[in-house]
Amino acid sequence: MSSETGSSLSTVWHRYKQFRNESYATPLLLGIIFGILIVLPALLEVSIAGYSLGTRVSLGMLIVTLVWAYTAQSWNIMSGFTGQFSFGHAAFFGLGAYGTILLVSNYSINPWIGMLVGAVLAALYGLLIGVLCFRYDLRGHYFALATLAFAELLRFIINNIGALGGASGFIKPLPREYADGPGLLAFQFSTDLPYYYVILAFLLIVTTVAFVIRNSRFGLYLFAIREDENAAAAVGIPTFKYKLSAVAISAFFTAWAGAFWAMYFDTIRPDTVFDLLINVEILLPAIVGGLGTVIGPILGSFIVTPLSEIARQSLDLPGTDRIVYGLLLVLIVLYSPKGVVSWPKRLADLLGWQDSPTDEDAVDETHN
Amino acid sequence: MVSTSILAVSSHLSPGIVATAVGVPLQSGTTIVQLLVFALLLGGIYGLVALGLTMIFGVMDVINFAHGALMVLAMYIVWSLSSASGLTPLVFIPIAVVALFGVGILIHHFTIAPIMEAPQENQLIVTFGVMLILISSIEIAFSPNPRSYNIDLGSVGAAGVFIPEGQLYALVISITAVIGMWLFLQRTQLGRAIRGTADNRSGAKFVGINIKRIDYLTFGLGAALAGLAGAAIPLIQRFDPYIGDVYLINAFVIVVLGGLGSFPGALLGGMIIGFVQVFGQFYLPGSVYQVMIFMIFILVLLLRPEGLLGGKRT
Amino acid sequence: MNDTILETSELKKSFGALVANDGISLSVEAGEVHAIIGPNGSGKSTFFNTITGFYKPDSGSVRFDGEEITGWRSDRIARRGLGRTFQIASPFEDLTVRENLLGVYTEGLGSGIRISKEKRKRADEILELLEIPHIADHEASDISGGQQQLLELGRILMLEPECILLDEPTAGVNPALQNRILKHLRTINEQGTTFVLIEHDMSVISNIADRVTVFDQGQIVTQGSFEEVTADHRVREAYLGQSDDPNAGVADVLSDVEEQSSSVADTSDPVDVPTGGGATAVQQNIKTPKSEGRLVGTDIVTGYGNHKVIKGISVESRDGITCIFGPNGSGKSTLLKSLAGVVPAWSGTLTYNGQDITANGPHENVRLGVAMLPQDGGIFGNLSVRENLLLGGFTVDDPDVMKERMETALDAFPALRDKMADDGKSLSGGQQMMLSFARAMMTGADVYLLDEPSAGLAPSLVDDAFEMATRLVDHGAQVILIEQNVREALRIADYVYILAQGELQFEGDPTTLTDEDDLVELYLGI
Amino acid sequence: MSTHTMNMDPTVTNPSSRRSFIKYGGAAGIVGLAGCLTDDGNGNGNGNGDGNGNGATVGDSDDSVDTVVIGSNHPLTGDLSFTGTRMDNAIKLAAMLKNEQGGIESLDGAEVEVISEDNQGEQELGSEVAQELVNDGADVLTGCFSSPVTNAATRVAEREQIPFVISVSIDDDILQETPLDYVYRPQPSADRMSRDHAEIMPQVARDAGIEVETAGLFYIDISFGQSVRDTLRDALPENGVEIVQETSIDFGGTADTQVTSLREADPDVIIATTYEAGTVELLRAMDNQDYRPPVLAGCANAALNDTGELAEIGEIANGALATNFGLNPTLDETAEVRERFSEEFDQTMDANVGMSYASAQVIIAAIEEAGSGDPEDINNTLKEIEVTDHIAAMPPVTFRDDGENENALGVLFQVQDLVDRVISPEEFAEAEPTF
Repeated sequence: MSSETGSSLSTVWHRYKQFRNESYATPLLLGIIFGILIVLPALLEVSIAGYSLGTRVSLGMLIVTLVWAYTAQSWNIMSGFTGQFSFGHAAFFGLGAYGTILLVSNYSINPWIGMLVGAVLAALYGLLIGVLCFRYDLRGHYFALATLAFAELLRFIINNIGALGGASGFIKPLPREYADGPGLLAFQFSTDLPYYYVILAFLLIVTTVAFVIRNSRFGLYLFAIREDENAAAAVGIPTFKYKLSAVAISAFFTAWAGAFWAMYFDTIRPDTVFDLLINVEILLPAIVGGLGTVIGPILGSFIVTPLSEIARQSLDLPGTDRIVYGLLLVLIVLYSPKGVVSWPKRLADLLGWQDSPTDEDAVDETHN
Repeated sequence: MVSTSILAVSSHLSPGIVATAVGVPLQSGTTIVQLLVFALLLGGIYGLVALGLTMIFGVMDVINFAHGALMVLAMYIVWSLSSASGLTPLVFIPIAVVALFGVGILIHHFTIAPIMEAPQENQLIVTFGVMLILISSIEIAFSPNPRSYNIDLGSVGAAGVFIPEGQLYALVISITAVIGMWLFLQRTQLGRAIRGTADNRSGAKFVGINIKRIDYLTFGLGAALAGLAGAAIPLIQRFDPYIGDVYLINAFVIVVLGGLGSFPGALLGGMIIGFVQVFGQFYLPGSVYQVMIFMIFILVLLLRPEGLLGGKRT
Repeated sequence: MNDTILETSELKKSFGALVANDGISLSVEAGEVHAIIGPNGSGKSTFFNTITGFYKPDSGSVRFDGEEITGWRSDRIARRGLGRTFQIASPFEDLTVRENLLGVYTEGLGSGIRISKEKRKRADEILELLEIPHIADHEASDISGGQQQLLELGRILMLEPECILLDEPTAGVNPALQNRILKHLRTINEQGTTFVLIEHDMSVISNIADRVTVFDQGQIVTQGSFEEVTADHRVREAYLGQSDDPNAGVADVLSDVEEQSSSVADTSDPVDVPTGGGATAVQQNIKTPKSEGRLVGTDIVTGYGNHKVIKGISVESRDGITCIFGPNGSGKSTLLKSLAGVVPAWSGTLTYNGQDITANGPHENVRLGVAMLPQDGGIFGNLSVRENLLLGGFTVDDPDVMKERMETALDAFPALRDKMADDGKSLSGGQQMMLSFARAMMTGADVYLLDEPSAGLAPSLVDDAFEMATRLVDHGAQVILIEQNVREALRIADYVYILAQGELQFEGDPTTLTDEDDLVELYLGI
Repeated sequence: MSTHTMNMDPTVTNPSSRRSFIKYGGAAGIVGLAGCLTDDGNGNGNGNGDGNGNGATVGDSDDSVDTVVIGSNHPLTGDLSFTGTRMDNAIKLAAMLKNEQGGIESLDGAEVEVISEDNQGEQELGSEVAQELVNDGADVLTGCFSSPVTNAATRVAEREQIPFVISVSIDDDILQETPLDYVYRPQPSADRMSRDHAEIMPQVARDAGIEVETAGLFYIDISFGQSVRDTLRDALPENGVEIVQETSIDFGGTADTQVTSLREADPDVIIATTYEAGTVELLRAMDNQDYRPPVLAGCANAALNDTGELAEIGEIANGALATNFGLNPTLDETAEVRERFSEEFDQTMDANVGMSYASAQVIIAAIEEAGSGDPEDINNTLKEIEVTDHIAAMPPVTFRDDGENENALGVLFQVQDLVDRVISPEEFAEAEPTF
């Protein structure tokens, strides 16, 4: 690369860095991201030079990607913001799915109401987990394993209770059984496109919530707890209450994704919604994208899910995609522990565009 | 933690305790004895499966998600060598164990060692990634078809109580492994160094122990133990590339029950899960015993997070 | 102004067998600056933690501002108006300095989701007050250690507490910044905030404290103005260590040194000191001491993160016992760890017998012959005594040598013979120390670095600790010893370094330290 | 107007070279788009209008069809893949044999091509893979073994208006909960098969003079096992059989305790409902405990209809009575297909695999009868068709309005000399029951 291009790119980087320091930067970036997402389904059809995005990326895949972006964003509030690493978010996901489907199947209660009931149930279950774990001061691995156990517990309970559908679970009823027909009110559509916009709207809501939290007093308290719980208590933050709030909010929103899942995929079973892998799929985009950031979970999901999909589609040998996926996980954790959101900065560092890292004041202090 | 006598464990297992603990209408004496035998055999295998996991956890504070996958790798190594040579699979078990030691060292070198100081979730994700890589590679190399060792094992029995030979061999391997590991940890300088590192990581530096090297050794041994457990399981049942999952989740439970890092704890935890499973399957409908297992798990986590035989809380 | 704002009565807190606070009754007047001093391990930090709800007291009560707050959660106590800082500055690292301040829980300021203008203004005021607005948008992990201390103070000020407990607010802070902190403290105090502070730096205390309480062994020794307290011989004892004769000055102590150091082996009635015979047998197995220093550190600079602790110090081991003294936070321990290779040196060089070992880790140094005893002894609690000793000989490959060393170590510490099968954690404090020494002997090192072997031991055992150190010397080793108990340590010291603020204040023969007041001044950094 | 004709290079017939197919499909996409632009009337509603990238679609200028594509959607990896890969192979074999015989006659010997994708047994991939197969030019779909996956996949077929003939998926709900216009199931559902089993199995035993009054159920504790269990709970008492013990097994589990509890209950018959592994474990444990009930039976049991598995289980399996869908032993073709299958893929055919083959035969018959590669035509044909030329042990396949096969049948087998032999109904029987 010639030094000229280097320096001009470096200028771009510095502009970008300046921009990132502005308070409107994140909302603007989010606006751009959501703008793209709104027109993305239409972009799938555009064909350029014989290659259209649609041959590789389907609407269904985008929906699944958004589902995981959404859950990761929800998970992030508890684990990324507050530092309480949950390995059992499938519990909340599953409760959302079951709350919705049970009510609509057995009592013809509108799934939107069912979703909220499921979400409240999930929040309550989250509170139960939180009260028990925080009361007994479980941290680190122990907390993660406990959340996993609470999720597995639900799976086996439902698996063994016939009234809850047992292992066969539920199939979602037809829209005419509880509403006028397919449509927004019924939470059922005859094509994928409305589903896409529903989950996009969900993502917009949870992202807004996450963004507001990120920039609010409440969020600062959560971060303080994550950084140093004792110090947080010492400056008066009611840590127990705030940790519980974070769990409840996170669980509440995660349940929506379960409800969406149930209405989109028609059937739910303990095996599918409480699956061990769901726990991983929920948290992975946040880690890959950047723990504790608002943009990270969305970017992460758009890397993790489509990449594994594209690998699956383009590698002839079944199973190779999982190897690629596994390698990706390992490489990202090893080489980019701060996630995708840190890539611009890392690139800049790599190419030597960064300002001298030494800070005048820090130097001043240490040399004194 | 590792030092407590293993013999003490077996005294926990007197039939009387178990029979009263179950507290449900008792079946014929033979049936009860038969169930006890099964519980013991299953518990032994579970204990063996948990050994490697607990070792890596105790010394390195790493939860190894790839543990199940390492077990599966060992199964296929033994199976391939045995099918290729026509010899009994038993002779290849030691080879698989050694091979897995090497695999463990490699995994540690490339994935764990660089991030030993990073937050715990990183190690969890990395080992999860390793698991995917291993399982899918095995799937591609060997197809998903179930396999079994080509040996014919019957059962021995007396007075209406049967002991399947496969289970018996597995238990013998399990006990041998525990004793062997115990001797290694108790009687050799290297073994002591591992226990010392687990006990007081910073203290270990001051007697000249290179704890980085101990980490390598530990991960290698953990993988080797996974390999041993893996190589023994086909004596009991058929296997396919996915069988590791089932044992992995149970192993998590066992390790926490017994106390992270505790060898006797792993055996005790294995026995508890073995008993809950066998008696739960017998007396409770469907898979309700699984609910029991996770309830016990949560209770222990809350009330005694250091585990039943765990010394300290990390 | 004379109301009592904070009052504890008979506050007790123990950890296992260790009684950290043994019935402390203390009252703090509203508006005063109350300093708590006392040697390491005297229970000061535990006292803070117990008052502020981080520990549950075993018994006793805490009243604050007319209200019983015993057993409250720590965050509630903070909101009630009793703030505290931590000894090790604990900023919210991923947040900016400003966010650190805004993260303080202030119910009264603003409401709802938004951070109120008032709160932002308040944060700006505090940034101004502490003269750190220029770093407001830096992440807290990127600022210097001193700035972190300022932030720690600023953060608690956001809470506008009536009373603030400060745990060593100036530890590791350069003098210029220290003055700034003191200036701020005075200003805030004048505005009506009560301060209780733990502090080791006597200049700080003389500068600011209205009243001083002295802790020792979990109890209050005395109370009074700075002058009163420092004049009190009990305080000197608490700091410099008990002397057999309470009226004896340092000079008296030192006059004993000559006689004693040559004949330690024969001293009367040491609890477990072996007879000389074993010692001479061993001497032949160990390299004969050279006259020059084996372990030499030159211009060592080191610290943690961006916190510089040691600012260019040269030390070396010498024949006999080399003592490093200095108040808490002066960097003694860090220096020793740096010599052992535990904390890598940022700059400077380390050599062992002329060989450059600057880049070595501790395990490599042990192999060469430099062994460290960490402050807590670093023993393996879940391993038996025998196993601890065997691991001490981890670097030994020859079983015969191992056996020989084991005999030597057991001859040196025969009390361990009966305990060989017991777990390390089952031993008493003194026995654990013994084990730690014996285990160190097993390494066969000829330079030992001892980090306060007497810390946390009953006074009666302190002598034993020194006895053990001299035993190592008898076996041909050079010993570097960190010690709080200056008086006692001077008895056995052959060479002395005194540190303060990470810099060397004094080095030389202990006999030159005849004037106790000089020593106190040097030591306390007045 | 048929816009769904294919413009494939006839040389692209190797089903495994999917990558080259995609490349070609992508190129064809430009032409397709151009076609759309010039032809406003392109409103057949098969999804081309919304641009789902059906690259194989070309303007309607070309009426000749060289290839008709079957999209096969099965678990090729994951814990269902042992059976899934074989089912996929069975579909391929059916196409291969058809092509060897000269292809689709009514389309001038057009080739049948199978494109396969891996759904990993995951629900979210069911629809994903179905969509990809449609995008890659599938004219008709089949799959998916796991019922939730099939459920998801059939919705895509319905939306895209591509006919979907279920290879194997036993869950009643797939067709019975929602009316679907494009989905067909040749095999009997779980309910149907369990009822047949509860009725016929005890009858056969009683005819041989064996008392069958009590039963013990052994099932895999997932959806499939539980739904068969639930039906048997109703149907067995109706046929004079009392259930005296129920015991379940999990994925990857062993069956020792279960056998002890069955032994303790001592029923006249043990009915096993599991995948291969569960029954292998059951029989191994029985062997180990030297226990054998008067009658061993299986309902929708995969192992007892798999000669490979039977050989591995050994002697103890002999005499077992199993109800399942299966292949028609009275046809020579059946034996040829079995032989060819093991030749081509070095695998054995169990009931699921055989049924998949038969489903593929139904698809091919529909294409032949439709004389068209157009999904709409094939679908219309499926509604009316009566497929007699298949190797399943069933009368001619013909679909009800809900898509279920009117003549779906679970037959009763008995394991004799470690081979599964049909003993009832009579029209397919190849052997007499022996006890």
